[in-house]
Amino acid sequence: MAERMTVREAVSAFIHDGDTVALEGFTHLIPFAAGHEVIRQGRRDLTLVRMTPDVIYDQLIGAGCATRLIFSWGGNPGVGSLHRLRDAVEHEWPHALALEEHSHAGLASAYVAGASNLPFGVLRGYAGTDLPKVNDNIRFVRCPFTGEELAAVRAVRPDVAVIHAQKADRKGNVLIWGILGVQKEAVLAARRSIVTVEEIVDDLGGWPNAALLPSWSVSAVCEAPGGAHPSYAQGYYDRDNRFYQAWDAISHGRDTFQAWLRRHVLDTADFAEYTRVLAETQGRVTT
Amino acid sequence: MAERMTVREAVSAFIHDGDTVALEGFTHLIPFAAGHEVIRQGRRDLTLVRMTPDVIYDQLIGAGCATRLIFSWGGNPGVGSLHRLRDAVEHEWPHALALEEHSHAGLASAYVAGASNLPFGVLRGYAGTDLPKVNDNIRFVRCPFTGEELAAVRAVRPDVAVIHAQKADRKGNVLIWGILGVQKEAVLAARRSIVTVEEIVDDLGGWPNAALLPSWSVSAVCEAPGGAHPSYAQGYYDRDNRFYQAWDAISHGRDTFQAWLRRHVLDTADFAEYTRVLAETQGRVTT
Amino acid sequence: MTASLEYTASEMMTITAARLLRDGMSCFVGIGLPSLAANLARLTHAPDLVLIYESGPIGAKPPVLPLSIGDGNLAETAATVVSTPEMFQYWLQGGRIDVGFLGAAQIDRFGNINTTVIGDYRRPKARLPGAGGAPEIAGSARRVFLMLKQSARAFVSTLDFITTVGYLDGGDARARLGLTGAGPVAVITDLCVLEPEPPSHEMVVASVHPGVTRERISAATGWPIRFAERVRETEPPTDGELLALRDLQARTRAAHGEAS
Amino acid sequence: MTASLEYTASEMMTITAARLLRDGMSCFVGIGLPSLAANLARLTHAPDLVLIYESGPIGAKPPVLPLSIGDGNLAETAATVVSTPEMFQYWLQGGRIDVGFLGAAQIDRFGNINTTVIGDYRRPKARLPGAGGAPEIAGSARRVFLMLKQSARAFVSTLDFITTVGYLDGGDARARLGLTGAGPVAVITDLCVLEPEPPSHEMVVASVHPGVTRERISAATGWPIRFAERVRETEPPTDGELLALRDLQARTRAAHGEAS
Repeated sequence: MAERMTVREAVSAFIHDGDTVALEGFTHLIPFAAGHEVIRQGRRDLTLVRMTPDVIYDQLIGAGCATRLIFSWGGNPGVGSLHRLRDAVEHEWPHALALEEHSHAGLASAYVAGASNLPFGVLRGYAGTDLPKVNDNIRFVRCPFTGEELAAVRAVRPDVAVIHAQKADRKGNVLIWGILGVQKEAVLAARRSIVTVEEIVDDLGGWPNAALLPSWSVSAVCEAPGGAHPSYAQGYYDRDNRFYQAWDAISHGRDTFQAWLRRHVLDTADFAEYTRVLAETQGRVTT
Repeated sequence: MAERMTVREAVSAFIHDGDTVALEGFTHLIPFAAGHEVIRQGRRDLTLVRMTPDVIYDQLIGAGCATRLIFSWGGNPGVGSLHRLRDAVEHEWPHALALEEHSHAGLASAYVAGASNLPFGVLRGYAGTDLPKVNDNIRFVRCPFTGEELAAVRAVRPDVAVIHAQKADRKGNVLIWGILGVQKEAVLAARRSIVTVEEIVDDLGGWPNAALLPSWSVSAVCEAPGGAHPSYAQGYYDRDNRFYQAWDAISHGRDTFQAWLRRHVLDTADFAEYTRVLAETQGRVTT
Repeated sequence: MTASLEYTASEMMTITAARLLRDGMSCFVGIGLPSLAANLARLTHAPDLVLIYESGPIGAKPPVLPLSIGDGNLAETAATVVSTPEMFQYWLQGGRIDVGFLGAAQIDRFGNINTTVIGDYRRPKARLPGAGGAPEIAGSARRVFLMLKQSARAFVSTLDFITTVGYLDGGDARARLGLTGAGPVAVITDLCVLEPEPPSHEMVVASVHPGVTRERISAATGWPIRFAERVRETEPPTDGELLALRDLQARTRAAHGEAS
Repeated sequence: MTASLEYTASEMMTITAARLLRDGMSCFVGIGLPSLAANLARLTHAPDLVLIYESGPIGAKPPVLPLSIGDGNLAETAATVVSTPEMFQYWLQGGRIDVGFLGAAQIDRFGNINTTVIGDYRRPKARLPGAGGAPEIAGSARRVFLMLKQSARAFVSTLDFITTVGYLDGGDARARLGLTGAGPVAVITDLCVLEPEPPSHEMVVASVHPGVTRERISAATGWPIRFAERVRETEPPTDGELLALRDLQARTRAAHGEAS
C-alpha cells in the first residue's frame, strides 16, 4: 500500500545517493516539485533515466546530483539546448556526466521490458545507425523462427521512479490521463516509486479502462498541487511556455544558473515557497 | 478508411476459404453475428485463432468451417466442455482438427508481436511444461545481456481479425470499453479486419485515453445490434448465461447440434432472423 | 468458536482455502472453486483482498460469483480493467501478484498440473480445455494455492501431460527452471490440506479436515500419499463463515437463474 | 494561380512541404518545421490528414501550433491518446504510418541524419539533443519527408554521427538493413526539393524554388550537389496558402505570448 507522505519525506525515505532514478514525464506531468526536493536534499552520484530529459534534468545536472544519464532526447522543448546538460557533457561542469543514449523506441522498449520483468526488449530499430557503437546496452538478436536480426535493449530497472499525476484517492490509488508517456512503465519497472499528485480526493471518479496505478503498486503518494510547473497537468493548469523560454537565458551562464538555483530551490523550504519566490522573480526573469 | 458494410458483405468481401481468421473476444463482445455469417457462407479450411474459443468456435468447428485451431483455452465458460471441439479432436467429426496450443500469456505475446510487426514475442513461460513438445511455434531464446533463457512464440498474423465493439461513428472510428481482451492487438496484427458494433453514432463520446481504433486501421465496420449474443456488450446487454448452459445439451449430440444449426443459422437470412427464431425456440431449448 | 451448523466437505474445502488469503494481498484468481474461495475471503476476513482476473479486471468486487472469467460484474466493480496482454506482461510476469489461486483436473505428488489431455496427446481419450493462464500464473505468482476435490482419478502418480509446473520431479528442479515464484505452497481439498515437504517438495498431508480418516485420504490418492510428522486437524468452519458462504451461493444462484 | 503577395523563403519551404501531404494520410510528425507544415496541410487541402505525435496523440487537430511535442492542445483535440510504448510498437513499428515527417541538424547526400553530436562523440564540439523518435520513424514509416533550411553547415559531405538512416552509403544499402519503410523520398529546403535518384539514391535537386539560382543551391551544399536531368520549378505559394500559414503563425504567437 502506498504511504501518504510529504515530498520531503518521500525523497528522503526512498531516494539515496548512487541510486538510478527515473523522473518521467513526456512534456506533460513532469515531476518538478520532487526534482527540486532531490536538489535540496543534495543527492549525489545519481544515474538519471528519462526519455526526454528537459529543464528539471538540466537543473539536477547543473546542481551536481547526477553522474550518469540514460536518455533518448535531451533538449528544452520548442526552445533549444539544455545548457547545463551541454556544459556537463562538453566541459565536465560541475563534473563529468556519462551518457547512455537510445532512440525513443529503444528506451520505451527498455522500460516495457523492465515493467514486464524481462531482461531485454526487442524492436525493429538502430539498424545502420551509430548508436549501437556508443551504447553497449543495444545489441542484436536473431528470431528463432525466421532468422531475422532485430535490435535488443537491456531492460531499465530504476531503483526509484518518480512521476506526477492528477489525482489519488485516500487509499493511494492513482489516476492519470492525457499524455501518459512511459510513466506507468517507469513505476512498474522500478523497485520503489513516488507519485506526486495535484490533489487527493475521496473518489477518483475515472472511467472504463482508465490509466490507474493501484495503491499496492506505488511506494509513496504525495500531495503537491502545481507540482508539475512549468510543465502542465491536464485539467488543472497549462504549460508555462514563458518559463521554458526564460530558462534559456537563466541556464546559459553558470553564474546566472547558480543564482537562480539558490534563490528558487536551495534557499526555499519547499515547492510552495518556490512558487511564491517564482511569482516575485518571474516578471523580471521573463522580460 | 473503414468501409461501412453489412455483415454479409464484409464476410463475403474479406474472409476467404483457407484464411487464418481470429474472431476474438474474452467472454465479453464475442462476434457471434459475424461467426454465424461465416457458417452461412460455408467457408472451409479456415485456421481459427482465439485465446478462448467458446461456443461460436464450437459452432464453426461443428459446421466444418475449420481445419486448424490456434488457442490457449477451449471450453464453455462456467459450464464445461465444448462438445463439437472435442468431437473433432477425439473423433475427427466432421473432420480432423489440427491444434496449435499455447498458454494465455504465450498467445497474448504472439498477438502483441503481430500487432508490433515483430516476428516473435518473448515471455517468461512454458519452462518445464510439455507444451513446447507439441507446439513448434514455442521455442527459447537467450538474453544477449544476461544469458538467461526465455520463451519465444511466433507472431500471430491473421489474414482477418473479427471483433465486436460497442460503438462506431459515421467515419468508422471504433470505441470499445470494459473487458478488452486482445481485440485491439488482433485487429492490429491482422491484414484485414471486420468490426461489428452495437450502434453507429454521430459522436463517439469517449473519454481520455479511450480504447479507440481509428477508421484507417479497420477494413469494415458493420452495424449488428445484439451481435455479441449470447456473449454480452457492456452498457447494452448482459451475458445470456442460460444459453451457454443450454448449449451443453444442444451440442452434446451431433444430431441435436445439426438440427439447431440448421434451424438457427443455416436456415436464417441474417442475425436479426436468428434472434427472432431463437426467441421462439429458446423457451424449449433451455428447459 | 466451532460450528453449531452442519457443513459439507465442499464447504469445509472452500472455507479452508479462503482462510489462507490475507487482507490486502493481490490474488490472481482462476474461475470456479478459486473464485468462490477468494470472494468468500473478501466478504469475510479480507475486505481489501485485491481480486485479479486474467480477463483484465484489477480489484474486482463482484456482488455475486461470476459464471465466466470475464463477466460484466467483474469489469463494473473493478478499480480498472487492463488489456489481457498488459495483465500477463506487467502485472503477472512483472512480479506484482502475491497469490496465484488455481484449480486443476489432475495433479501429481509434486504439484504439477494437467489440464490438457487424458491419454495420448495425439489420440486423446479426453480432450481437456488446455492451459489458459495457469502455466505462467504458477510460474510468476509469489506463491500458488491449488484447490480441487480429492480422488484417485485427480491425484495421479503420473500425469498424461504436464500443462503447469509445480515442483516438476522434485528437489531443486523448479528452482533450476528459473521460475520467479515459489510454486504451490498448499493444495486444499475436500479432505485435507497438502503442503510440499522440503527438500523433496513432495506434497504431504499437513492438515486433516475434522472427521476424515487417513485411510480415506489414502484411498482418494493415486500415489502412496505420506503424512507430515505432525499432522494438524483443520479448524472446522464457523457459523459466520458458513452463513457468508451460503449467502454468497444463494445470491449467485438467484442472479444466474437456473444457471448455477 | 500564382501569388500576388510577397513571400519569404521559409514560407516557400513550408508550403512546398505541406503540399506533399495528401488528405487521409497518417503522418507521424516531428516538432518544429514538420509540425508547422503538417498543420498547414490539415488547415488547407488535407482536412482529414491524421496527425500523430510521438507523445501519444493520434489524430490531433491543434488550434495553434504546439510549442512542444506534448502540448495539451494535442491531447485535447486528438481522437485518442495512447502510451508512448504503444505508439512506437503498435502504430509506428506496426507499419501503420504513411509518412514520417522529420527535421534534422545535419544531413548527407544519402539522406542520413545527425542529431547527436558535432565533432567527436566522446569530446563533442557541440552536443545535440540526440535521436528522439527519428531512427525508427525513418525506418518504419512507409515514406519519409525531411525538412530543413539549406546551408553548407547542415548539408555536409560526411556526418560526424549517423543518428538516423536514410540510404546509408547508397545503392541497396538501406534495403539490406531490412528496414520496412522506403526511406526519405523528399528533402524540402528553403531553396529547393531534393529527391533520391535511383539506383544510387543520392539526393539530387528535383525542383528549384522560384528565383533561386543553381549557384546558390550549390553554395549552400557541403558536397558537389547534382541536379536531376529535368529540374522542375516549384509552384509559388498561392495567396490562400500564404494567408492560411500567416494566420496560423499569428494565432500561435498570440497563444504562446512572446513565446514564438
